[in-house]
Amino acid sequence: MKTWEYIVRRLILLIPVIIGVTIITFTVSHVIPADPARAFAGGPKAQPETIARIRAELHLDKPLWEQYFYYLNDLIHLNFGRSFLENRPVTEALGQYFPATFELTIASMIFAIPLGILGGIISAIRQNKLSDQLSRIIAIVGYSLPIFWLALMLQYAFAYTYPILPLEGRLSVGMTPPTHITGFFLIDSLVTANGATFTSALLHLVLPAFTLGFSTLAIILRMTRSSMLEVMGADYIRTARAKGVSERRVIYQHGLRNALIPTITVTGLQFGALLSGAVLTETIFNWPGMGRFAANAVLGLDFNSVMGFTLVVAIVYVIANLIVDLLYAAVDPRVKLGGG
Amino acid sequence: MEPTPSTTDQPLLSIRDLKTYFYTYEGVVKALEATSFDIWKAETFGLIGETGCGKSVTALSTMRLIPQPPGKIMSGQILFNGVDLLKEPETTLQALRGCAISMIFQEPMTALNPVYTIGHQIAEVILLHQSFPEIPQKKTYNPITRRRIRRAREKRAFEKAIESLDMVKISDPKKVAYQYPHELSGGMRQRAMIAMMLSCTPDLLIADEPTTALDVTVQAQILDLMKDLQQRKGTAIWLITHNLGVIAEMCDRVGVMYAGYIVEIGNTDKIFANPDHPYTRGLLRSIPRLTEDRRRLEIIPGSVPNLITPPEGCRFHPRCPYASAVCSTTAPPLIEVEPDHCVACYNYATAKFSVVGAQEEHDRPSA
Amino acid sequence: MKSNESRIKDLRFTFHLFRRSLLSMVGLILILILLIVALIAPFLASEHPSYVEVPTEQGTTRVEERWTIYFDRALQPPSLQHPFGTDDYGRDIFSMVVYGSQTSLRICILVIGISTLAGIILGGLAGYFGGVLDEILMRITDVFLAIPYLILALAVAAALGRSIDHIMEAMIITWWPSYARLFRGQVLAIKEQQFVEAARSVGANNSRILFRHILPNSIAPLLVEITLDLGAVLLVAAGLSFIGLGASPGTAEWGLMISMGRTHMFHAWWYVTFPGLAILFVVLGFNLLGDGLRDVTDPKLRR
Amino acid sequence: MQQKKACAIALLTCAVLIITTLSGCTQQNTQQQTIKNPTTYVRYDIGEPRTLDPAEAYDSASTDMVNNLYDRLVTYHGNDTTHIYPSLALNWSVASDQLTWTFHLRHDVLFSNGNSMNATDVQYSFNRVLIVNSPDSGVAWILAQCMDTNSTTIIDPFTVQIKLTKTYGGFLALLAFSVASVVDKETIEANGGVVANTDNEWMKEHAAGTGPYMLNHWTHNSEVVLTQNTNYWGGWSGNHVSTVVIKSADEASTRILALQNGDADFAYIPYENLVDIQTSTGIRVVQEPSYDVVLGLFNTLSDNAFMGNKEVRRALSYAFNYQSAIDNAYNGYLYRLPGCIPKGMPYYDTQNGGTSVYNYDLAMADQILNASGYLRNFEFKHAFYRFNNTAIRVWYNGGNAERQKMALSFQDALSKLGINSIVSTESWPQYLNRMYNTNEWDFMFLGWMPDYNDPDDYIAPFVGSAANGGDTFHTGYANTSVDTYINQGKYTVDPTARAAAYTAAFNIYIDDPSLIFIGQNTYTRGMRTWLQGYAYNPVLEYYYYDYYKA
Repeated sequence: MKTWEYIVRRLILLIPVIIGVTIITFTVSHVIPADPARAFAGGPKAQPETIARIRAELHLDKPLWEQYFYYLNDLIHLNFGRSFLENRPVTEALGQYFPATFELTIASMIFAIPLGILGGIISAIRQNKLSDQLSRIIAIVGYSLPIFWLALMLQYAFAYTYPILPLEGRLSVGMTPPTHITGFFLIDSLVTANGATFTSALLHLVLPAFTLGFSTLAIILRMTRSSMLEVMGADYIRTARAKGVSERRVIYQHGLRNALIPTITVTGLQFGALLSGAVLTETIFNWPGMGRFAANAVLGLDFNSVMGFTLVVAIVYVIANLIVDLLYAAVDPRVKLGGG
Repeated sequence: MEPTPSTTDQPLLSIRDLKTYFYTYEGVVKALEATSFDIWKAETFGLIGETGCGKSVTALSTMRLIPQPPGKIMSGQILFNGVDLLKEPETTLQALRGCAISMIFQEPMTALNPVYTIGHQIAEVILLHQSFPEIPQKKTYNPITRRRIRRAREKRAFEKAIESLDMVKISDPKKVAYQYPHELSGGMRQRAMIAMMLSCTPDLLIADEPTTALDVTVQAQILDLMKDLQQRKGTAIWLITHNLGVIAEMCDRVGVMYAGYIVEIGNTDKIFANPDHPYTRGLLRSIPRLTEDRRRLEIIPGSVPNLITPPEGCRFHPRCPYASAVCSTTAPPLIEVEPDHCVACYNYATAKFSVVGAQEEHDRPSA
Repeated sequence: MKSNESRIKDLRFTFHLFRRSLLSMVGLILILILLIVALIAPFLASEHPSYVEVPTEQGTTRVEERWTIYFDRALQPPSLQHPFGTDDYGRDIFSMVVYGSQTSLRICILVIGISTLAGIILGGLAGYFGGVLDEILMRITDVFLAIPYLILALAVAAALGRSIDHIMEAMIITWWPSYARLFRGQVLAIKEQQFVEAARSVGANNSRILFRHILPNSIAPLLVEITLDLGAVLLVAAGLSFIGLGASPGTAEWGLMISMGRTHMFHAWWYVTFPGLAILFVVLGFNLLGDGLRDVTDPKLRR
Repeated sequence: MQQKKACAIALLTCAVLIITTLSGCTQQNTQQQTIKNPTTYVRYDIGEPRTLDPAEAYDSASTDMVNNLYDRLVTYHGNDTTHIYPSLALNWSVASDQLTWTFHLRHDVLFSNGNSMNATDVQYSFNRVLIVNSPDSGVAWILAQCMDTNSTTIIDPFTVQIKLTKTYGGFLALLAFSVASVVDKETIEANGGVVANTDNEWMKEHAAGTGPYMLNHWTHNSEVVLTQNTNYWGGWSGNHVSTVVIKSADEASTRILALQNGDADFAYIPYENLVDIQTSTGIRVVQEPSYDVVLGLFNTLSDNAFMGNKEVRRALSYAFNYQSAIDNAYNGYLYRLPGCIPKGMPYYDTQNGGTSVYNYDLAMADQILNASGYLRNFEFKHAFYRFNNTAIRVWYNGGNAERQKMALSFQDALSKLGINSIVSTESWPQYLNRMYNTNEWDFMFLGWMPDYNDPDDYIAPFVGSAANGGDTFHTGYANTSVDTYINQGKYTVDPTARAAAYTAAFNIYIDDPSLIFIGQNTYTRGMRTWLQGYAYNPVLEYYYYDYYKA
């Protein structure tokens, strides 16, 4: 079956899942015993008639199931409703915050994946050597660390005690963000050839990306190690050696390619962990992304935003896993797309 | 590297007192104690014995492919064309493997790398061990030129790979070359394997139970294939199997192995004609013959000893009906009983003498 | 099904493998420490909460802890009588960390216990009987698994309102699908094996097959998963309380303590440091233990 | 064994890391004293504006923006809140009827977009506020209480006349409030115009004012940047900051650090964090009394019937530890508040001469409760509780550190009184919902800030009954005699009579309380000493035009 056919089929299969997600988010956000209308209307000093009107506008006077269909209908028109915390459409807010989060996530992956794989290989081929034990310990500590605590400690160490890195934010104070092309400050500032902005953005990325990526690194390292160990025991590795292939080539050509297969799957799953981690990381590093937005929304019971965020995350996550499956098929000829 | 030309009086491969241990958590497995034998140019040598008696270990030791840890070659010599492989650096062995000495394995299913095409895997050997005079070999650091040369060599290697596939009588080798292992049948894979390992015309081909995993008809084909390749290329074949039939039809000489020892070695016909070691005899009896009518097959009483705590002296003595005091104290040396036929047993003579008795005993109707 | 003595031999071997790995032992020790601390908290801590009975929204009552406030000794650095220092309410952080272990343990055990149970029952039925039931369950789990743990828990907990019980409910809702999946897979795999066929052929009824044959043989992977998840649960719970959804203010909960200490980080480092270390070590313990178990139950390693 | 070695090394590195990290806690990092970005004023604050539209702005973050982007007819200067000075209006006069006001406008005023400002814009601005009647904030009521769409008439291009619907003493004060800002008719007509009862989306995010600054960009939840309005009628000679950056950083630690390393010139620092900056060089702590009062609310309609009993409320008023709240929750940055009217406003002394009636006195509380028959008659774990162990539900809104402290110490005190209590917190919307739409609360905390400078903005909403347009906090309080005195005070003009009325109201109220008056916030901020021209004005909070760095 052709790749694009497969993709289309997968995307179609997504629809029920997404609908399910909307049902969850909707129910979740409508059992809240809060009065969004009054919150919209500005709290204690709000005028009753204003509140009534807003309640009508938000269909809060309708039965729940009816509200759900209003909600679905809005979604179809890509309208996630209005965020009262930010007093603007959720879509707009998410649109603004998505690139920031995406930049952060990608950055942390870029740092975590290669290091993780490399570490995995090294500790696999030097099994039970000192370096192996060390990287194993790093790995296990890595995915046992409470990410928010790690963030605080890093701030304490590198932004307060030894202030070598910025404490928070995406750019240093007063620096105007580069003209919006991709929303990735790094890329935009490069494209617009703005060195200062680039360095600032890069420096601001270091701590959050590290915090976010650390656990991912740990898990990938662990996965690569174990699968590498397994692969290096396989018959075809012996064959390769019998062919007179150099050890180096045996590891990187014959071993790694096979060992990567499970790693890829894990990476896909990790994407979800990264998105979750973003909520905590962004809150602490005051990173203007979806995660911080979501945290504020949850605390402020801005349920349109919460729903919007959850939905976006779900979609991104599911698509990430689709991509992983494609990669999977690309790496392993035995995998046939659509074969279940 | 081209194999060094050998004189006729010098064996191609000569293994001397090879001692290989495995350090497992249960204890030290003394897989090989003092294994010695020779293989001569262009001959077919068969190594036979029950599973777990150390056949494969010997082969892997020869290739220096014993996984270590847990394995370790303790002592001994492996002289290949007079060169002691155990003393050579890894690089030399890499040059030898797949070129002068190749090995094909028991499991064609898992022995090929699932993520590369057959052609690619064969081409790899060729690229490693062959030079391409037709391609200009100028030393340049211009990445583009280098790349172009590499591409050319790869292309050529792939063609050669297809040729060697053709050589092992694979119909439509082009197609197969572009296929992945999982798309081929067991027999086809084994052919591909052989093609891979013979593509550099090695002096010695170690075939570790090449046919056990295949069904009978395919077995025959593979064996024939190996035979005529040997005739065409003059490769010495070291055939490891527990199948006496295969030995009988393939091998010029045969070594019988028991619990890490060569217990009997020599010309195949001679050994099959009059086996001297009780164990060999047991083995030979345990195959059905159509010529004589037997009510039931011989079986050797007892089972292969645990190699962590092997019996003292002759490792066969606990199972041996003729064991004498000496057997349980010191391991018997190989004694030449006739030209090109040695046996490691103290009382092979008595054993031989009492065969008939044993025979009758067995054949007496039990009623 | 394995014969009994072979089972025992197997177990001994397993234990041997386990003992051989130092890291696993460290994990075991850490968890034992946690258990002991939680058990003897009253003797370990220098200060103790008082307990009062308070009504809940559901009309029932629950017992809440109360810590006496001493503003006169707020934010004191670590000293002999306050090994971990005091917080901005003058409460002894050491005692709170010690008592916090009880809370953490409670969260882990309840969440994992209930979601595992749900997972086993639902997954077991789905896997065993298959058909429509299976389809439905799998679609439902699909939906749940399409949302990362913390985020779903975040949304649910937010809706339920701030309280430990609520985040536990939220996490149960989040966690059961993965267990349902896991156990279903197990059942599907095992139910095809000979001994099950055999049992069926001798006329064992479904429940017997499920609980006497399938369950015991799928316990190993389940156990590994559980141990590893105990750590994950603790992390998510702490994360939620850190964001401000977890324990009600004034209770000793590690995540909450960190988030309360955060505003004082620069002039009272001990406030955030020690609860954090507590979390780290406990999760580390669970993970090391889990890894150890995984390794020893992994057939590949047993060769 | 390798593993042991590895573990050892790992532990060692951890130890080293922790030690090096923590060792930093002793050393105070001293910052360089060179002025960072000298022409830019940077403030780190919590939250962000909801809108830039004068007709909608009500929260302080928004009004702050409006005050600097737009001008009003009249304004305050420096920290003087008692006098009102001309701004867009050169001068004004009021007719004898106290209803008709005439304003003469400046001729030289341009909007940031170059259009010139005249009477049409003024009329348009006021009417716009009344018509839009912002659904989002409901701020329009401030003008609506004495103006309607016919009030404003244009005499000539630079003269406007405003005819009030009823006399109102605080009219000028009210014109100085951000809602009365003058906007550019053309611009608004070009961008959505005026729609009844609907906020103008464009105006939320954009601005075209006559004020000293204009909007450069606004990145939500991150920063608002203003740059100087070159058309400003005040001109740019002299010292003024040319750029204004308002960063939203919800974490106190962030703001502190920004202040310490000079990234911020001005930052909101909560009380408990002032210790972090007091020692730091180059930083000044700003402390001023504010009109921002902190209250505790009793729900007289609570489904716990005993809350309806004034004796219980009196007892509880004695059970609140005011001093501890001031010292520990607010680190002393709180003035004790005797009644509704904050210190600094007229008629403050009518409240028991400005000294509080209630103080922390458990014995008294105990006595009152026993006297009114609420005895400790329930035992749980060897402790005895009143009200059959019914718990008093104390609520505060999440993330409010001071209120958390007060709530928890109140709980402490209550338990000493043998009263069981639950302290809970929830997000602002839930909190409001609980207050307005349920009776599932007994005690809550709330703050109140002035809209404009008159005591009437406090008393009526606080202690007036719902029937009398009061009871803003839904305490369900209704005391007719209090109401009558409040109204007396509101409509009499003679100060002494007014004072008498307020005194009477207070004396009745204080024996039947529905609120506990905790205190009056001290306005505390952190500020770099290099920031000049700053003056605290409780009404007009910031006026950047006066700022410069040196």
